Amino acid sequence: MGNVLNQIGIENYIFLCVILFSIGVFGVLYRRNAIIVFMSIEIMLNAVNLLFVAFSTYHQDAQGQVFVFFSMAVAAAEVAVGLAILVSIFRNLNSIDIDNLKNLKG
Amino acid sequence: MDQTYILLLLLAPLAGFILNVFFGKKAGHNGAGYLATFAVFISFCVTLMYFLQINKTATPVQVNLFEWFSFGKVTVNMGILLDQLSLLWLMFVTGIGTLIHLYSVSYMHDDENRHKFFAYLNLFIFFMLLLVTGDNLLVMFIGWEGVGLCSYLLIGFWYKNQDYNDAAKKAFIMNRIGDLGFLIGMFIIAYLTKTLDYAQIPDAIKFKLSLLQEPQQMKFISALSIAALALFIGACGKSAQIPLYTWLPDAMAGPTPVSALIHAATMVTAGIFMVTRMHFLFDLAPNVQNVIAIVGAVTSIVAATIGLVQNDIKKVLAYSTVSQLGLMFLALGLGAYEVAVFHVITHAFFKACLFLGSGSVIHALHGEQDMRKMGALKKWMPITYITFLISSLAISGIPPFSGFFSKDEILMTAFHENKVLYVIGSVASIMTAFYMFRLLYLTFFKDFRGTEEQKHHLHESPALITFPLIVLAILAAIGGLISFPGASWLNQYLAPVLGAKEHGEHHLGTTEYALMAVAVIGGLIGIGIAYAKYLKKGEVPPADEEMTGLHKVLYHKYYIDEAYEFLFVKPINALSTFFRDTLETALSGFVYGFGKVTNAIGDQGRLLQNGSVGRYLFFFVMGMVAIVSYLFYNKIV
Amino acid sequence: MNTLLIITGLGVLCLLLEILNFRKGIVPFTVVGLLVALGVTMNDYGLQKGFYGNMIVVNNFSVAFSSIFIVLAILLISMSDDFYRREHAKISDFVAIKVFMLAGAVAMVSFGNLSMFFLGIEVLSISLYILAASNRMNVRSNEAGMKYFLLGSFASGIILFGICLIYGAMGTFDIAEISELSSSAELPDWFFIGIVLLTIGMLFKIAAVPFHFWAPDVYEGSPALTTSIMSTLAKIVAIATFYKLLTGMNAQLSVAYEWVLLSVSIASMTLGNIMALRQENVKRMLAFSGIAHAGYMLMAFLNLANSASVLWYYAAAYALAGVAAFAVVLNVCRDKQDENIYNFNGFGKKHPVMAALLTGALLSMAGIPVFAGFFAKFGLFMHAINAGYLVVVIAAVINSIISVGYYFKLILAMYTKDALDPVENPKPIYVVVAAIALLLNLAMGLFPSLVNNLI
Amino acid sequence: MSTVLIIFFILSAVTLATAFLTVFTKNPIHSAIYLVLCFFSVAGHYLLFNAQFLAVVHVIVYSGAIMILFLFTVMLMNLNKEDEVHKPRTTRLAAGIIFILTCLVLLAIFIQTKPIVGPYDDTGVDYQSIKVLGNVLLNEYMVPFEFASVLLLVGMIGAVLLSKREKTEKK
Amino acid sequence: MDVSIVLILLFAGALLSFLSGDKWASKTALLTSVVALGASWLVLCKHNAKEVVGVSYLWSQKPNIHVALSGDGLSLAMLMLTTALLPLIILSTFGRNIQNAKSFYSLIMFMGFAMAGTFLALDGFVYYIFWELALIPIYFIALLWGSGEHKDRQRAVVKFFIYTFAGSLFMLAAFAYLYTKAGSFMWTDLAKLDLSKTEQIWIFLAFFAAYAIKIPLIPFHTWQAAVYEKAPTAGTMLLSGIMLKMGLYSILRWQLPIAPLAAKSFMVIFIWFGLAGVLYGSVVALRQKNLKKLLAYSSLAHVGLIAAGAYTLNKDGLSGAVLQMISHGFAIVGLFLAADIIIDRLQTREISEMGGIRSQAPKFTSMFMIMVLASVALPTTFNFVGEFTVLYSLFFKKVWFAIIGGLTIILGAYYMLKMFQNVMLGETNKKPFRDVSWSEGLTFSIIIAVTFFFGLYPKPINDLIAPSIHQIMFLIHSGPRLL
Repeated sequence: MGNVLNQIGIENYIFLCVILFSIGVFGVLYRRNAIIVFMSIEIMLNAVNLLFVAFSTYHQDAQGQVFVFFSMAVAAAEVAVGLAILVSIFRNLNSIDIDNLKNLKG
Repeated sequence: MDQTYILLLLLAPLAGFILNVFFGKKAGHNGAGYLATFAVFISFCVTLMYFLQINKTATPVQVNLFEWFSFGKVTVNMGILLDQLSLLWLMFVTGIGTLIHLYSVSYMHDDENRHKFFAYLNLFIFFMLLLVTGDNLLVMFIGWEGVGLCSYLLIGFWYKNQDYNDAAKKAFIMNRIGDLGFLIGMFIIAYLTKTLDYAQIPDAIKFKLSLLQEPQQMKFISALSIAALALFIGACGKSAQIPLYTWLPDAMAGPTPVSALIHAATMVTAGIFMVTRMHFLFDLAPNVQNVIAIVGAVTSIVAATIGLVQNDIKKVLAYSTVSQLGLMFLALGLGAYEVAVFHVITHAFFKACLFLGSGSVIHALHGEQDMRKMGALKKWMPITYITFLISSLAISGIPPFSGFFSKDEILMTAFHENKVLYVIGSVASIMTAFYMFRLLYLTFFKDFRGTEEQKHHLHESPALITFPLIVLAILAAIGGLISFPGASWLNQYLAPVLGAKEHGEHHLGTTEYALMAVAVIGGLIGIGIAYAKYLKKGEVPPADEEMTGLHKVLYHKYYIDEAYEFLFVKPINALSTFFRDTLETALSGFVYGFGKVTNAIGDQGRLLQNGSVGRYLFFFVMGMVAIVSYLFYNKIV
Repeated sequence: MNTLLIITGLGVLCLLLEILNFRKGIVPFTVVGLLVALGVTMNDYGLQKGFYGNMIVVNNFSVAFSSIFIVLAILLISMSDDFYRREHAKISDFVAIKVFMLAGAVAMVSFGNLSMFFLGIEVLSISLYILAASNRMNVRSNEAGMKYFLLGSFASGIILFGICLIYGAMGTFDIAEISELSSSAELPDWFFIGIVLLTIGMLFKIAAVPFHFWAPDVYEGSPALTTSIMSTLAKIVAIATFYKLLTGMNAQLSVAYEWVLLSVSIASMTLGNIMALRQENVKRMLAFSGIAHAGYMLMAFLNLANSASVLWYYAAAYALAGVAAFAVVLNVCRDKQDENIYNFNGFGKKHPVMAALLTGALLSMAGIPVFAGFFAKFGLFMHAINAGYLVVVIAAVINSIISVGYYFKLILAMYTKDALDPVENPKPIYVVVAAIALLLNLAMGLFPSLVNNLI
Repeated sequence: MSTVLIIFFILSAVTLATAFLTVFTKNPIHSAIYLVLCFFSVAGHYLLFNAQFLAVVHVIVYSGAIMILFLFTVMLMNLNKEDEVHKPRTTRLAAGIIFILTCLVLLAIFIQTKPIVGPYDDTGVDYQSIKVLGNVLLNEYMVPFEFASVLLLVGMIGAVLLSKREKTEKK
Repeated sequence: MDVSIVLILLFAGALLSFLSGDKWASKTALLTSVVALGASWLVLCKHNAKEVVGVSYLWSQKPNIHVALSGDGLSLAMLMLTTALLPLIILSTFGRNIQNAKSFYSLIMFMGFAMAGTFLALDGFVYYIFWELALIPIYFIALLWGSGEHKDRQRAVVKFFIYTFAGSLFMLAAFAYLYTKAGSFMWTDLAKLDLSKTEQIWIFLAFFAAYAIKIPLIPFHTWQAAVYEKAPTAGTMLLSGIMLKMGLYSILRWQLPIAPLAAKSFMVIFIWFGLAGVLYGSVVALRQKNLKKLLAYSSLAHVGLIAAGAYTLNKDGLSGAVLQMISHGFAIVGLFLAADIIIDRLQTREISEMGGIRSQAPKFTSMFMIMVLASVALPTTFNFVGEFTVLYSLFFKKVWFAIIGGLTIILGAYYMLKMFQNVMLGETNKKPFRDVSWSEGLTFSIIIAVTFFFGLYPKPINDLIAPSIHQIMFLIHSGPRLL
């Protein structure tokens, strides 16, 4: 089958991932809903994962893909913890609007 | 052997001081006084011994006590030099000192702090001895400042009166202005000659001059002239010459014996002593000599004019002292050192006598000093009157009293050197005669103008007071003999110190006799005017507020004090207030300002941290973008 | 190597002890275990070896830093018993999380492969998210956890992106290989972009300006013990890791890059110090102080080659002083609503010893001899001067002056103000911890040669 | 234009579009669904690379686990309404600027980098089959693999610690 | 037996005072400080017997730090000043009611330790440590035992601390720089360094920042008056008697030898700094209403003169500066003691509320008068010797310097006598005034004895410091840097 990248080009993947990453960043900034913000962060991580796989192919090397597993584990753990925090906030404030979190400042 | 005697000479008064400080209070009613007198008397005896010795051998005694300190290339020893000049000074310092101590025993009899008074007097004698006997300028400076200190302590002796304290302070400060000049003078001499010893300075100067070429020689000499001028400023302070004379009249705040001893006979002549000591320096600087002569002449006339109208008995004497000191400086400026010294001695006698006499009067009147409230005292105080009369005649230059000889010599010298100065001096002399007799008439003649209460208590002073008066009156009468025109013992005596005379002795020719006659006539004129005005017409000086015109100006001493106040004291106090209130606050505020600004920035910064995650992320990303694009821009990435 | 195993095992054992209903023994047991780990770690000093396919590399750097981490962890964990007295049922969870966090920290300084680094930093971060939010009935704690989590995972994304690009450039995650490859001429630019993104991520972790915003809020909101961990242990872990990343991968730092670090360093100290001046909450103040110290520590990065010892010394001095200070703060604010400065009023009269300990700690942070903070700061100055960056030294000097302002605010409160509430006896554990930390700090001062020789 | 390229573009378009929609959609449930789509398209990319195992794991972990977690939370909190207030205009503007800036800067950098010349490596050696991955993961990457378990353990403890309701708590 | 024993004794004194409890702290401190004085006397004797009393231990190889203590005349002279003043300062506090006495005396002893260390240290690093250490005790002394409105005191003391700390940090940076050049902190190595002129200028200025604030020279003096006023008198004595000498000593020891070129090119400017201080301090003192502030400004004027002397870079300037440092130390302690006695008895610091004390307390008056006279440098007092030498050195540079510096003898006399008049003289004060107690009298007597003894016979001190001064002169003026 050969290297897919011969037909697509690693640059294109990099561009794709950069844009996807930026959308993630944008989402984090744009939304007040904590859940959506979490999702945006997941988009960022996914963009990187995709790039890992692309580089893995580029180098014809398995390590990149192995790293993606770790990255997924991290994402899962983060989401678990993040949602746990979110739940306790929701219990206290009955809201998950991150703009309401302004008690600490100055 | 010499060392022991010299230590005895010096330390006797110091011991008197220390004993009086610690035990004076317990030493019985008059114990402190007699102790102090005795201490000075010991010094007088030692002085006398050396004086007799030097008259025979004509060799000075020099003793090095110990090395004091060194600076630059100069090492300063605590050295004592007893030569003709210092012994002469010692003679009248200790002699008159003894008398005045004795006088004070009675005079201060009622003061609760007597022992301190005598302690200070002794300390003064000690410093005066040091001033006179030191063999270098720095030891002289110890004495110089020391007598200033004692003067301060004694002027302010009645410390509860803040006016007296002001006067004391003023005396000290004025002296210190002069002392700065003295210091600078010393620095220059030390720098140029690498020594401060009188004995070595002339040789060092000669040696230096021999090494230098013509132009450098001139420079060297002009530097020395500056030194001479600086030293003269010091002398001005101590000897109350223009512009630093105003402290002396105020110094009359002290007890009268102090005025007699310190502010008439001894301390104020320190300036003359110093100039005489350093005569070789002044001889090299004719310009400075001119300055000295002019300052002396002007001081004598200015002080005399002020003295004409003063009503305070001691003030008159004080201005008279300033005036006489001016005459001495006139002589110094003309290079006639021995003449100045002569006048110092005679002046010491008669002025001490006058002051003590006035003290006797004041004592009798329980502290009254205003002549307008005196009169007719000769009835009650004959001895005081007679001694006072003799001294007045002496100061007025009436032969055969001592003042005639000394003053005549000054005027004669002036006549030969500079006619203008002669005229000024003569006028001052006439004025002296006038105000002295004005004083005499107002005090001792006509009717008593004081209260009945005072009149009731009038009495002649006790023997302890009259005895010194009599001794001093005798000295004032015959003191002129030590330098009888044409056959001067004094000039010969001082010759080893002052060197060969360039002026030579005045040959008693027609001119000289004419001058003497003029002087005597002048004195008589002054006395005559006073007689006409105060005895014949019986005038009494007007009350302060009734004075007008020139009289008022003179009475207020040409407003010099006010001018000084306005020119120096006020501005410096204003500056001080400005510094204290404005500049200090501003500087302090400037430093605090840093803190305030930082804190203000901190407060503003807290607004940035508003708690919003969005904002934090925004700055995060902006920071990231900035860093990445900076590196990108630099083609690093 | 064994360090990591022991610590991880210890964490698991903690959880097991809970099951065995042996809660009271958890803290002492952990402390003993950590002491063993410390011994084992220090035993490795001088060793230079990679383990498990070079995943873990033991060298003096890792040993030195691991040791100080363990020491800090011992001190911090020993205060847990009293701190969590109200929720003692969960003590095993808290202790275990801290122990795991320590494992992450050790992994971060001894990684030989970027995957270990990434996992380590995530273990550390996630533990801290949890600990920050652990007082879940408290809105402020929730908020702190949430903020930290959001910003932290954002930064994780960036770090991951950086690692990804490095991998793209090198084709490997192994530090040694990367180091070798990075000196070759044919180097894709991705590598440098990756380094820059990693740098940004790490700057976030050490809370340097402009990535510092989370720190004050999170420090203030978190339970005090967590704050003390963040401001001492977590901070120096991050800085050490950052250092190791840059040196380990043999990144040829350009002048422009150094200027970026320099600017960040100066900005951090200035902003941290100035903002700290006006803080009323002690934890928040120490957060800004921590930002400033991060700025100081960045000075060590200006000449990477030989600054490991200086960095270690500074980090250790700072962290020990921090632990001492926090131990006192924990005691003072034990039953208080917040950590406001007025809680310290009159403390000097109430508890002279503890006040003295806090004073010492603050003086160390301010860089006043004879505390180690002074030697550390001086070492940094010398280092920066050696590197030729006088600007940053002058900035640091000026900042040190500002910093005295707020450190002394606390001291003033202790000694010159009158106490608000009655005297109560201090808990011995806090005194002991503060005293040990300060003594260690002082002891470091006696061996200034550590500044140069340790690593 | 090869088929692969066309597939790539289509997939990319789907990925970006769904990602955008995730961010923009007001209803959280819809966002979640778009996100699932996005994840599927990423999995498509993986398949394009012939990384089947990874693609499967990706779908299982993200779409299966993480998304369920999200949805579950959304449901739990009853958030399936479009009640979110928009951020202020300035904030949204800032977000837009940031987005554009990030994109531009990163893209500019990557465009500016040295282009890759010549064909890509194609060793022909199998590097991404389950067998190879397993080998790498359990030999070389054994320690990180184990360490990842620590990570998950921490996450688990944390989640429990944070959300376990205590007896003393009301409600 | 070397100099370190004195340091150890002082440190032990600090510890013992703390341990001996509030009741015995003052006695312990006095005893240990007297022992330290004895020890430093023995060390001095050894030094005079041509034995080496300096020591140097290697502290750390890399960075190269030695615990090097100097045993030369200059350091020993300053050490003697410190150890001699310390018992006097402690003695002067007897009979005062001091709370938490053990901490108070412990801090005093500790400060003595730190200051002695500063004077002895020959290694720049160790020197800096001592320099900073001296700052902390005085901070607490002034803060905790000071007087006046709480807020004001805190403000003044914190400002003092931050200000002086700020200055010394620049010095620290300079040392760091020097170390990178020399590879050592040893004074001998640093003085040997051949630095370019630009480097020297920067280093000179960095040192200057530390010293100008510590001494203080105007316009860096703003902390001084406030702190002197607020601090307890023992603290003020420590500050004015010893601590500000640290700055002056350091100019001689560190600043001039290390940066001689800069010193030479800036000489005139820095002499003006000093002279400006003389004038400014004197003028401000004239109208001070507060007794302690007045003394503070007098101190400002005096140290200005000393600094000017030091910056003349000639032998007289340096040795005169040392002499005046020592004499000023004694005199100012005496003056502050007098001030303290008055403030203690009358419970006011305002000069306007004083007056009329002389008739109530004759002994005190005499002693105070002598201190005033020493302060205005009357010949035969120690101060005169120093002032004279310094003025001569200034004269040596330029006549104007001497004249302006010499104004101090006029202005000094003016404000001191004015103060004396307003405080002591006049109508008897209505409040009762107890004459000096035995401890106060003893303190005064010792100070007076020292003042007059060295005023008449300064040779021992001159001989002691002459070799050091010579060495420093050599370092400043010799072209190629050798030692």
